[in-house]
Amino acid sequence: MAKITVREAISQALWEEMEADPKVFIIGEEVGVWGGTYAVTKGFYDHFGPKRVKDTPIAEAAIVGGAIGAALTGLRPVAELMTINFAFSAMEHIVNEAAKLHYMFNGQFVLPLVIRTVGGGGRQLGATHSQTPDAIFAHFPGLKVVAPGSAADAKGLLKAAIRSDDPVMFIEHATLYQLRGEVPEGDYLIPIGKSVIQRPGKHVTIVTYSKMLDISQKAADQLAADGVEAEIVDLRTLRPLDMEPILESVKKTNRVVIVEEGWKSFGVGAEVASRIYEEAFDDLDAPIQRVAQLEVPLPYNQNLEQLALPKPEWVVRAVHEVL
Amino acid sequence: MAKITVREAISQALWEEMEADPKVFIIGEEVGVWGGTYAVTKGFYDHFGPKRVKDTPIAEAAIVGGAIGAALTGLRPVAELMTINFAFSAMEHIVNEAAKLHYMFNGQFVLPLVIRTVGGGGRQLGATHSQTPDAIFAHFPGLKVVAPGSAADAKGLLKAAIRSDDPVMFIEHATLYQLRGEVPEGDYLIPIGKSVIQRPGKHVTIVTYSKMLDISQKAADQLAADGVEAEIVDLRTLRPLDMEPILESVKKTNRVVIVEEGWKSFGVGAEVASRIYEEAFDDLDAPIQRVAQLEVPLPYNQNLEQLALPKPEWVVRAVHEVL
Amino acid sequence: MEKQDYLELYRQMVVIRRLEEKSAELYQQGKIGGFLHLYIGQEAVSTGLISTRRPEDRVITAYRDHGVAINCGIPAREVMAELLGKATGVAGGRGGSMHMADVNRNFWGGHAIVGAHLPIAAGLAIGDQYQETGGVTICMFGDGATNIGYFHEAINLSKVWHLPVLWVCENNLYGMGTAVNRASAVSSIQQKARGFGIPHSKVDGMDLIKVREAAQNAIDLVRGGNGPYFLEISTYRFRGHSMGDPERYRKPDEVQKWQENDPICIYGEYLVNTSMASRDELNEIETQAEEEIKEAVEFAEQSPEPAPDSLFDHIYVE
Amino acid sequence: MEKQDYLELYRQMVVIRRLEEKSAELYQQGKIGGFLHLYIGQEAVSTGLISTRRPEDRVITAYRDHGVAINCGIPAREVMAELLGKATGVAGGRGGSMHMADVNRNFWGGHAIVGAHLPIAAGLAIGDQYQETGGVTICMFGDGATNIGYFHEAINLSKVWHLPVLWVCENNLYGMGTAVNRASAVSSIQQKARGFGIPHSKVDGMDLIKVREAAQNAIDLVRGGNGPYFLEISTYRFRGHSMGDPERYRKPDEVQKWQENDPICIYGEYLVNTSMASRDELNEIETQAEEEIKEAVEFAEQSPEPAPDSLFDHIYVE
Ligand SMILES: Cc1ncc(C[n+]2csc(CCOP(=O)(O)OP(=O)(O)O)c2C)c(N)n1
Ligand SMILES: Cc1ncc(C[n+]2csc(CCOP(=O)(O)OP(=O)(O)O)c2C)c(N)n1
Ligand SMILES: [Mg+2]
Ligand SMILES: [Mg+2]
Repeated sequence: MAKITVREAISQALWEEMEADPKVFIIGEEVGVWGGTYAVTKGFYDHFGPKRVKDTPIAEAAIVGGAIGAALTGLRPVAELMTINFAFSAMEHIVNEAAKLHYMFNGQFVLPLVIRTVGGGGRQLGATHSQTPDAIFAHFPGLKVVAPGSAADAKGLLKAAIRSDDPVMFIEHATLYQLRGEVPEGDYLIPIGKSVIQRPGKHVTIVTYSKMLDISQKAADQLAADGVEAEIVDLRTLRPLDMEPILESVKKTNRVVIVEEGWKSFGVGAEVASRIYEEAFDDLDAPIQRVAQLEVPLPYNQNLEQLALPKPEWVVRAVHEVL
Repeated sequence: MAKITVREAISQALWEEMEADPKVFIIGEEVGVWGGTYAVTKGFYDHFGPKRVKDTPIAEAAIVGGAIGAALTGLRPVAELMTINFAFSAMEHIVNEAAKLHYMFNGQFVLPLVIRTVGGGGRQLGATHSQTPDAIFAHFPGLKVVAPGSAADAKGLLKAAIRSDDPVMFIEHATLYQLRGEVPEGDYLIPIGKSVIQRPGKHVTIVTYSKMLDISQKAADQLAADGVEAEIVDLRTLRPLDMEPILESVKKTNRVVIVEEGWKSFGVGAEVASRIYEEAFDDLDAPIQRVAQLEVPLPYNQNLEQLALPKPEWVVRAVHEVL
Repeated sequence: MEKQDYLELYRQMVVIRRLEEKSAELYQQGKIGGFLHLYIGQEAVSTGLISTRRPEDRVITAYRDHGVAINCGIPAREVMAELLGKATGVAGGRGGSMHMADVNRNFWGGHAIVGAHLPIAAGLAIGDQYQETGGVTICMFGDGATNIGYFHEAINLSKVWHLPVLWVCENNLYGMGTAVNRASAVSSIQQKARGFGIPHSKVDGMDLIKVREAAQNAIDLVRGGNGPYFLEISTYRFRGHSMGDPERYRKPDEVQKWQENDPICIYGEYLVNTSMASRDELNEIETQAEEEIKEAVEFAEQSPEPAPDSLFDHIYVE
Repeated sequence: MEKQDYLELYRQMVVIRRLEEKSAELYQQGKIGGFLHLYIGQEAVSTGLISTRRPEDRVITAYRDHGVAINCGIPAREVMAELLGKATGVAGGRGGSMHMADVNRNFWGGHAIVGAHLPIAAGLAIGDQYQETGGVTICMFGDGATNIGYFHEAINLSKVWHLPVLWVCENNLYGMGTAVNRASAVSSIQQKARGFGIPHSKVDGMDLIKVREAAQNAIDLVRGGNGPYFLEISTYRFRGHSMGDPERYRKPDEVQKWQENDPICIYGEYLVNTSMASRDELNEIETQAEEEIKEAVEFAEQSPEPAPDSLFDHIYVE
């Protein structure tokens, strides 16, 4: 199997789906002539042309609203929001339109829509540009929220998202694009809404997703050196949330650490922890630890920013806390 | 003490603060000539005039953005978003501007700003107009989020919010406006960031806020008839979240039910539960139960809508679950 | 148009009027819940406008949508059943007054967030352009909606991409209690189109014939591949913004003056004066409309509530 | 203006240019992180514009803000220290390139979300109007920013409320890689003001003298109580949008043509031709500027990092 980057995996998924289905098109800022701010759609404009790779004005509500309308006509738009920080500017259309139209109109409106976007801190972009607010989107029924942590998942999940008839928010991570992994060629799909064990272990369960999968792997390597075998469950989809692999793992390990990049308060870990307690209270030998971003708007200064972001050492420490 | 409605309490707080400080003004849709969509600002326009009671165009980003700018110049705007469902249209300015400017500019920018808004379901307004998405705002450091459940708290907290130099999102509940309660006259302030025991009890702790305080009181009445004494803790402020009264209560009752009106997933209860587990794991004799809205966009049909909304019986059932 | 087509438009206006009057009653009785925005006074706007559309043309509007629903061909009974929240309603009782739609009749709602449907309308037009259907999207919105950012983003996109959309602003002089000049930089809403270099015009919305003419010109231009067009239609709502409007913002005089300009009377006069119809024929239509609404109410009242276990249907397709 | 004032403006332009060139270098060396948007080529715009402001006039702009910061009187060393993320930076190292501000100099940032600062600018003007300070808010933004809804809402509000704002669009022909005509309904951005009934004009942004004149006229009008004014200033950025721009969207020819039109040279020529300055004087200024930037870098490099325990400062006032 080829070892390619997450960027290449996403690019591949998009390319293949566009080749396979003329109803699929891309709409967003700088997706065309520029080749994508993160070079994900490099070469697409030349190959597919301006009809299918649509450069938009800077108008996030029009990007998502326009994609919704196009989806209603039977097309399968892949809208790109340059970063998730700009998703606030399309909030109404994401959570109050895309998430609701199918239900509110009694199933008449079908929205085969993907909103691709990218989040994450750690690049000194300052408070307005460094967020990982994935949890707030996962709060809304009607929306599916996917956030892959590996190249293979990125490809398989994006293909599934594009073929899904539901609106999917597909959250990438800016510092993951260079990460490499083995990715099956051709038609490779991963079902949305399935968590998975990415690394088997027996002493502690680490639940995580997106960039923090990598951080957790590094932590697990360190722990392994000390004889602690961590099992890592990757959520992959935040909504709907699949608890099964987590609960099975907890049955075995009786100890849990949840790792997310966003702020802890009202974050992803809160929901996952609550469900574990609800569904496996008696399996737990220690309170679950949440590892997350410190509760500050991320500053520009590199040292300060890094102080606030979860790192493998924090995960290791949290694991020792629950052991 | 006078028994007045929540509407009157809010109105009183606003009126008194405007009388006391010429820097306080109101800005929003239909706050003036109309008298406030929910009649909260009835009479204000005639008394304070158009300079201090500003009717705006339908432009939520301009309302919040404009209020931010005015606050930066030293004024103390009270911006009104007609309902919290329209806050999505001002999302950027609430969570990415108001919440960040003080920090990002190293304390230079001070935003003495209140964003008053109102949420809640149960009035057959359909999916786009019936939400209680309080949790998503509480995710952002830099913002304070207040949501009173009684007339006295509404007055005391709103006065505190207006005098605060931090941006405060003040979330009212549409079906609470008619609720009556004793409210101290004149200068009555309640500090932001303090949870409080609203009803003492010893068998179970019910943690709740806003409209669900009323629902929880009704449940507690029913429970009392069965000899179960529920202690009710009212969060009042979602950010910063004050755990102290909760933890003390749990020490005593060892059992917790959390009641919120919004969707359960990634909601308020998840955070509160997680913190209780983290800080009082050994005090708990049973897994915490979360009572919340069923995970559907609220439908117009009254029966269906009511099926999805938390009611006293659900709270009673949840309490029996943890006993 | 033939004579019966002219009469059909009269019928539609009268059906809307009776439907709205009845809705107000049922709302007072507590049989309709939520917000109810009546179209009374504005009937000539959507009736004239939508009479020019072809089946492939999409229609999308705001929450003041009952009239538009009727004009799009949705039976009054399905509208009424929706208002009563019944399973037989056009949205199965889930949408209510503000959220009516019927995809089979190319009516895309009924949208309750002011201005938010404009980008969606642009998207519908993207779909038509992409798939070369030849269809035009007719997007209706109020004067108040032209002040929100969504308006700007959608109109701009439509021009840049040369989308087949007919933008129709129903200027009824108020957005809730705020008069146009208190909320909008320009009182002549069509002037906004100039900032986008989009052709525009304005027409008297109390006169169906004038509306039809202006709409026909506009839609022909759009269909002809000239990109978007902006049509302002001046009108007035005879009732409050929604039920329970204190109406402190306008004088009874003003309302009365407009009510004397009733679009149904004006069109009725026109039909009689041009000998298109006799008074008797019009009376007959009115009697039938009354009957239709009575029947619609019966149908709606006798219709079943949505099944409780349908609550979780249609959150997702998969 | 006296002779030394003219020279001072030359000095500001040169300082900006050297600052930007140095920043690019430091970015390549990894000493500056995040996004870095250079102002090279556009110096005459903010220099001319801000030269017309009084101390009570507020300035607010987007993320391409280093030049504006200099023109507002922030010492180059504080700008440079901010770029290096140091405690001595104008925002204590927390804001970085995109988020500079100095309240004491009435400079309100440095805002990185496109268009989002326009409603805030309207709000600053609300503050001035309310408190009758007599101040004008100068709000700068790019051509690309005029397509987002925030632009529309802010401009509309400013007109309805007659706010003392000078809206200044720096039309550098591209928003990132998207040419104006591919993103905006109208290529002449000032035309957008017509949709709001706001007076407007356009001026060549490569010529400081012309910019100053147009800005002075505009700001006088606003200060005179005539409500908002819209000024379009045409300009060009000589470098990429930010560091790491692949620049596939414009031809080297085009860039070169504009570079031959260097605003610093043009202004220098003007000073010499009008005998306002000698070549030697200009050279002297350039040498000083170089010195100033060198010093600024030293200052910045020797400045301390923000203390780790300051991480939690200023999240809230209370
Ligand atoms: C974004 C948003 N803000 C506020 C509202 C509340 N609201 C509903 S209708 C309305 C007035 C709209 O006026 P206009 O567009 O002129 O339409 P009309 O009611 O006159 O038909 C307002 C403010 C809303 N639904 N959505
Ligand atoms: C809401 C939002 N969308 C997208 C971006 C990404 N972005 C940053 S600058 C920019 C281009 C802005 O162009 P223009 O307004 O012309 O300013 P210029 O860079 O030319 O000075 C874009 C798209 C952003 N910062 N904010
Ligand atoms: Mg109106
Ligand atoms: Mg530009």
